[in-house]
Amino acid sequence: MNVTDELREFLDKHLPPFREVWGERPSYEGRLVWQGILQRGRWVAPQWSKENGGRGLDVVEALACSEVLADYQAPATAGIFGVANVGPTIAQWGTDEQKQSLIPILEGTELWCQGFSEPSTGSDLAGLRTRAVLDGDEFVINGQKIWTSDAHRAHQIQLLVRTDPEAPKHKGISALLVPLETPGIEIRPIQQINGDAEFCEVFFTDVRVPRSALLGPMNQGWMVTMTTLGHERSGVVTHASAVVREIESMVDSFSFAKAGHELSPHLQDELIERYVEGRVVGILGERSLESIKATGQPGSEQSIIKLEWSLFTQRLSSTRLALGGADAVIGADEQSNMSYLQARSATIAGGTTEVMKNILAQRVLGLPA
Amino acid sequence: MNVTDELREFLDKHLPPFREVWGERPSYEGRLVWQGILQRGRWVAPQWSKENGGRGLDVVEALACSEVLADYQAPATAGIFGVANVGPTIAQWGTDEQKQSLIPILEGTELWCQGFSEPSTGSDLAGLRTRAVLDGDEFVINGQKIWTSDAHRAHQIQLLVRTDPEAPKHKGISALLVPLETPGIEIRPIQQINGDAEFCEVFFTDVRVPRSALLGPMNQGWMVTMTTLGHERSGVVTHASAVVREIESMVDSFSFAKAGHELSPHLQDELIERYVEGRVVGILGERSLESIKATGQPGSEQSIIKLEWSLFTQRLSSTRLALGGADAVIGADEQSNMSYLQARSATIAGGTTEVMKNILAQRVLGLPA
Amino acid sequence: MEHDLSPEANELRDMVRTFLERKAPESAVRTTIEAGHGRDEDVWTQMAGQLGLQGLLVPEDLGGQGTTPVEMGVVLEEIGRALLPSPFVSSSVIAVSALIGADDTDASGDLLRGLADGSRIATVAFSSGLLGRDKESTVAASEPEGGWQLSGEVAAVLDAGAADTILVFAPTLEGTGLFAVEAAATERTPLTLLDLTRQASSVRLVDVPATRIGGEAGDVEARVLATAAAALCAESAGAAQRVLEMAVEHAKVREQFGKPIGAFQAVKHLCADIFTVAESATAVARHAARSLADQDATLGSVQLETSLAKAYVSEHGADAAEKNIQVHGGIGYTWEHPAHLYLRKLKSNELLFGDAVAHRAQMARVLGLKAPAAPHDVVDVRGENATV
Amino acid sequence: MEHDLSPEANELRDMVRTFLERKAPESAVRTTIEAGHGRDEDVWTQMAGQLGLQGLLVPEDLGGQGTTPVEMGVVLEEIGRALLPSPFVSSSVIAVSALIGADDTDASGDLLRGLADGSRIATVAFSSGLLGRDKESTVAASEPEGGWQLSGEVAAVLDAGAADTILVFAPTLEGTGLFAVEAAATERTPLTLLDLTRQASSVRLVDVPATRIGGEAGDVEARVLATAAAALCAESAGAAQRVLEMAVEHAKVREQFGKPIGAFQAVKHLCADIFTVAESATAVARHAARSLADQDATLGSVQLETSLAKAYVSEHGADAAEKNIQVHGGIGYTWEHPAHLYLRKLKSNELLFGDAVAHRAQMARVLGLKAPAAPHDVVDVRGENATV
Repeated sequence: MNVTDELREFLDKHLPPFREVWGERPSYEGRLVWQGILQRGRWVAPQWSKENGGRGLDVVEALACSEVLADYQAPATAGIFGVANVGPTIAQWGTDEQKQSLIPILEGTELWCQGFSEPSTGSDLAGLRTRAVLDGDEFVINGQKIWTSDAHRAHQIQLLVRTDPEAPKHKGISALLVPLETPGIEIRPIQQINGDAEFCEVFFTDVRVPRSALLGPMNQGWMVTMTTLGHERSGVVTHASAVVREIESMVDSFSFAKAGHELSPHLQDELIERYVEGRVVGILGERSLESIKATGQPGSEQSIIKLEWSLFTQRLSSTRLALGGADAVIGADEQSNMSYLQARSATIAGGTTEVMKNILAQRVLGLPA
Repeated sequence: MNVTDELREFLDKHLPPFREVWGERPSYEGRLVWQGILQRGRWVAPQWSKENGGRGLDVVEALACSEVLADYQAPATAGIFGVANVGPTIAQWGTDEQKQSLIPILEGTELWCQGFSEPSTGSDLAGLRTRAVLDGDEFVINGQKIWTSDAHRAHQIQLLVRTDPEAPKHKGISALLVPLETPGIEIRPIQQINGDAEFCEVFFTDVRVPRSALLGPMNQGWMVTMTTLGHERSGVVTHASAVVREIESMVDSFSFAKAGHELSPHLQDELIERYVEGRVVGILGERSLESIKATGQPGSEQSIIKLEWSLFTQRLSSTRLALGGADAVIGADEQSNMSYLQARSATIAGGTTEVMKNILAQRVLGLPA
Repeated sequence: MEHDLSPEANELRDMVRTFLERKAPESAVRTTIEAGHGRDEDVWTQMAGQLGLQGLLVPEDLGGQGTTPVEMGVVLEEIGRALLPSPFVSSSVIAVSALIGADDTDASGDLLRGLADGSRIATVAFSSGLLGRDKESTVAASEPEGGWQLSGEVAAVLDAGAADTILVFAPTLEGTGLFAVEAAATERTPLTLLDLTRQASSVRLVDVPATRIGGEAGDVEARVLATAAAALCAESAGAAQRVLEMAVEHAKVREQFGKPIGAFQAVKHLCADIFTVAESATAVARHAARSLADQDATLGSVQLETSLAKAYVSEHGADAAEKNIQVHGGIGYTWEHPAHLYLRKLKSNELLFGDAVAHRAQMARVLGLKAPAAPHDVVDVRGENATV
Repeated sequence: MEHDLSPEANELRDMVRTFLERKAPESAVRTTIEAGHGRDEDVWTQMAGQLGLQGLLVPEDLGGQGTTPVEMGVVLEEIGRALLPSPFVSSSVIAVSALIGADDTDASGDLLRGLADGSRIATVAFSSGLLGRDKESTVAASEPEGGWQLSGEVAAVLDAGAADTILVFAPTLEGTGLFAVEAAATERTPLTLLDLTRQASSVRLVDVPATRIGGEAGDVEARVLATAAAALCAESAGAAQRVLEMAVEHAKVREQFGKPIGAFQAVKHLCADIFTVAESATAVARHAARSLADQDATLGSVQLETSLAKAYVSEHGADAAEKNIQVHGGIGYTWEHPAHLYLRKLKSNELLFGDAVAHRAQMARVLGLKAPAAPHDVVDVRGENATV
């Protein structure tokens, strides 16, 4: 049986009873439960190797599975940072002991976060100052992380620390795997502009972990991290097709048949302009997929998908408000307000638009730094 | 009699017979003739002192005169660089001998251009390389200027040259006044993207001028030049009100009464958006005028008028094409094509948008260089 | 000293800024927001008692200061700058302008006195124009037995919760009338606004007794809507000026890659763009106020000039707040940082009392781009032809 | 090697690029422009003889290569990149597609053979859709005595001056027909185009004898218009790629303030923006070509996907050329620099065959945002309802 058919069968069987208990928009707890169910069929990360809890699918098959999950509007899994980022890095760099985490990551019993950004770094990620000093067989960690997604829920953190203050800034960094219950760690959620708290500050005061917490070679943490970020690549393709689904369903909701009326010429034009932009992101994603299929690597279009997606998201959030009109800002449409506020982070988080354009100009176009 | 009434009387008398000969859109020769007529009433630069051929009006009166000339749709004068830029600088820095040029400048019998930009400088005006070396009582000039407006028509050039190559780049520059018929000068018009030739390259090969050609102190040419540019200040106000007249007359031409039909909702909205932008430039100009009246200096709004004007001009030129539709690009509307092409220079000439924003951020907002 | 303002207006501005910096700093604003009161009672009382701000537009013989919309605009800039939560715009600008426009001192003199000294609060329920859509008000007036009564619903009335009196523009059998009702006699349901410093409610009226103020009020409503739009422009201009300061301060002190981020061209250009919006918004807001202050201006001219300002501010205002967050990066995305409070204000002001498209459409009508309305349209004073 | 193209298409692209770099460098393009010929006869002959480009879309049994719009798209990208002046789009893409769409080999076989080997040149006069306004064509067909005749005027027909045959979409008493007329039998007045590498004429027909090709051609015309829009997208994508190279080259070598201007963030961002447009335009142009190549696609789906591409390219394409001039500064504003030739091409392609607004409106119809057309509208195959 075709792998996507197998997945469909699985979903047909398990999704309806899950929904009966947790509803259409499950809470975080519900998503954790769903992740456990999904992993019983090894569907959380089917592109992972079989011994690590996946199915060893290639990128095209894996993306096809994502599409099926999206078709079914299956709930998002809960432990996304472990599955998408930390797990693949451990799989590549980890010791056998560290790889013990991989199955729990997929099952959702071990939740991870990533401690990269610091208050003083911002766009200059490699300028991080949190230090780890070897004291016998232990690292002693002192410093502060910020914008750590999900830290308030996670069990473990993949941490970047400076282990050689004398080296050039990219070369003195190591990656550590640290249980968040280790003494000396304090976690403070950051309330965002929409009132939610998705990010945290994490403080480290004389936190001691064994030498075995080191992931990959000492002082090679930058390279290890870049691998992690590299694993988000095919994620961009999934993301691009999610954008297409979002805009298509939005346009559909304003169809004459569903809405019962036409939009004003101006709003119609604005909505279709968003549709064009969203579809272009999708088409760039498809183009990227062709490169990944042929070479295992995305092409240069990859570098603009995040840029275009982030601007699209912000424009779409403004269009949502425009479609709601003044009603939207005066209480009738809280969803649009939230999406407008949330969208502010699209051009900041994961690399500001300004920095990404610099990188694009330098790395892809070869302009001088 | 009020000065503007006097000007109106003058125009009522002289404009109709001029138009009978030269028509509504006079050629350059016609504009020269008109300048001569206008100066018979001392109306070319009424803000200049009486002994220099003006009327000694203050800036508010002078601007009121500009408005009257615009109301009458009087032809532009021909020798604009002499009147607007070179003349005021000579009046401030010139020797008595040099000041002999002022009356001919107003009369249009002596036409001037300004040799500032060089091929290698671009936005970095002070990086100029054209050199003048004192040889006895003569300067010997070698180098090249570019983007010299009107050089092919002018009699004289106000030239910036490097006279001290050892000094910091702003400090080794001098200003010279050079007749263009001096041996060793070659002028080549530059054909622009719309086919016109308004700018020239000017080449200097062992050009010898007497020491008396020096304008202002030796090696102080940068300061002398900045004075010149400073004289464009109240010009910006005039410019802003010209923008308002332009957009008002354009909107008027699409009024239902004149056009006989309504624009599509999209084009109407776009046209009114231009109207708003044009009017905003005008209102900023008025605000600037209040500062000039009160202090003799424009306020910080001054720095954005050129920025906003240049972007407005480009958007308006695109709107013109949009209003014409595909017909515009296929021959029916050459005027719109020309204005679209011409508008490209608005964000380049006289300081690129990028450099002007840097300057604004540094000088007005105090951000670090 | 700003030279497009009179010396007196400059003084007023300095006075109000000092007052608000002292009495309504960000911490106090947040306290008021969290308490859900809509205003700090002490600040409100002092604004009226010490500074006389609530009475700026009220004639001197009714206890006010009799100044013009230009001075009021300066105060509104400062209120926007400080993000002061209060019913000031609703009561001291919009309601006062409606009462003055209706020109019926017999009916409204006492109320104006109360509004001027801050002891009473009023707001206006418009027949249309706040939300810019069909049926935002279904209220109609009838006169069953000598006394007027109002019935219907208004989707949103600013500060209705705080108001003692609600002034209602409503159709009668003959044109539009302006009516005053006791707020307590209406059913008010609070709304949740994007702008945390503003309050509004939906209002339901069932045979509520009403006092009629003045006569045919179609033009009065149109002019009050123009006044309201101009007031939001002034608020937004003040907010944008503060946003600019915030962005520039941050760009000077925040370091990245070993230097202040303001040394990077991209950040410079973001700040230059914010500056452009703040300066332009200030210039057009004051321009709109001058047009409102011009006694000789026709309704059409007032609509053109105020819509010019509102079209500009609605098109670009929120952009300043968005770019400010971009300059700040992550920290600007947090609840504790004030950047989002300004974003909420500027975005909300963009859409209330007509967005940019609506105001450009109004300008197109005034500028004659539209075919003239058929005669029967002009009689219908509600809806989009009302303002031709 | 571009992975969204087949190995054969990649090869074709390399071959065409090499050919055009050799045969049609900028100097040759300028010579052709200045001579006003519209094409270099030798290049045209070699394109047909050596490379078979004119016959790409013509079936093999009629002397062509029988390839798909995807391969043709690759060639069009190269033609746009080189700015090759020629009637290629009109004759080898649009006219060929019209003839194939009309599916009447008896009537059109010989002509298709001639178009395929480059010995004949044809163009299409549309009933509407090139200029996007009312009455761009007034041509109507009549059949007085057994033979068809056409009369009326077409405001613009691309490459009519170079054409031997003009194919005309014109209303008959029963729907739209496709007709072939001898170009020499019409009155052609050359137009002056913004794009110096393209030619067009207005065309007047007075009782011109015509051969009818195929039957009801309303849907054929709609599909050919979609093909034409997609062809301009491919041209523009190729032009944008060249514009990107130009901007990046200049940014690397031009020095200001002591370093290459590409080291400045503002210039980097301009180049990044141009890159975004060039990549996106290329991606959507190829997407549109794939949708045209899909035999199973409905007309609505083809219109949606080609309009998607045209809406994107029309909205953003000229921006790339404008920003390129900005990167170049003064030198980009001169006649001798090729920047303006690309600006003219990209701006002109923005407006021909429907601007962004028109294509978004078409998409809105296909996506069901519009109320369904009344039945009688559907019968009228001309005008905006034709494409529902």
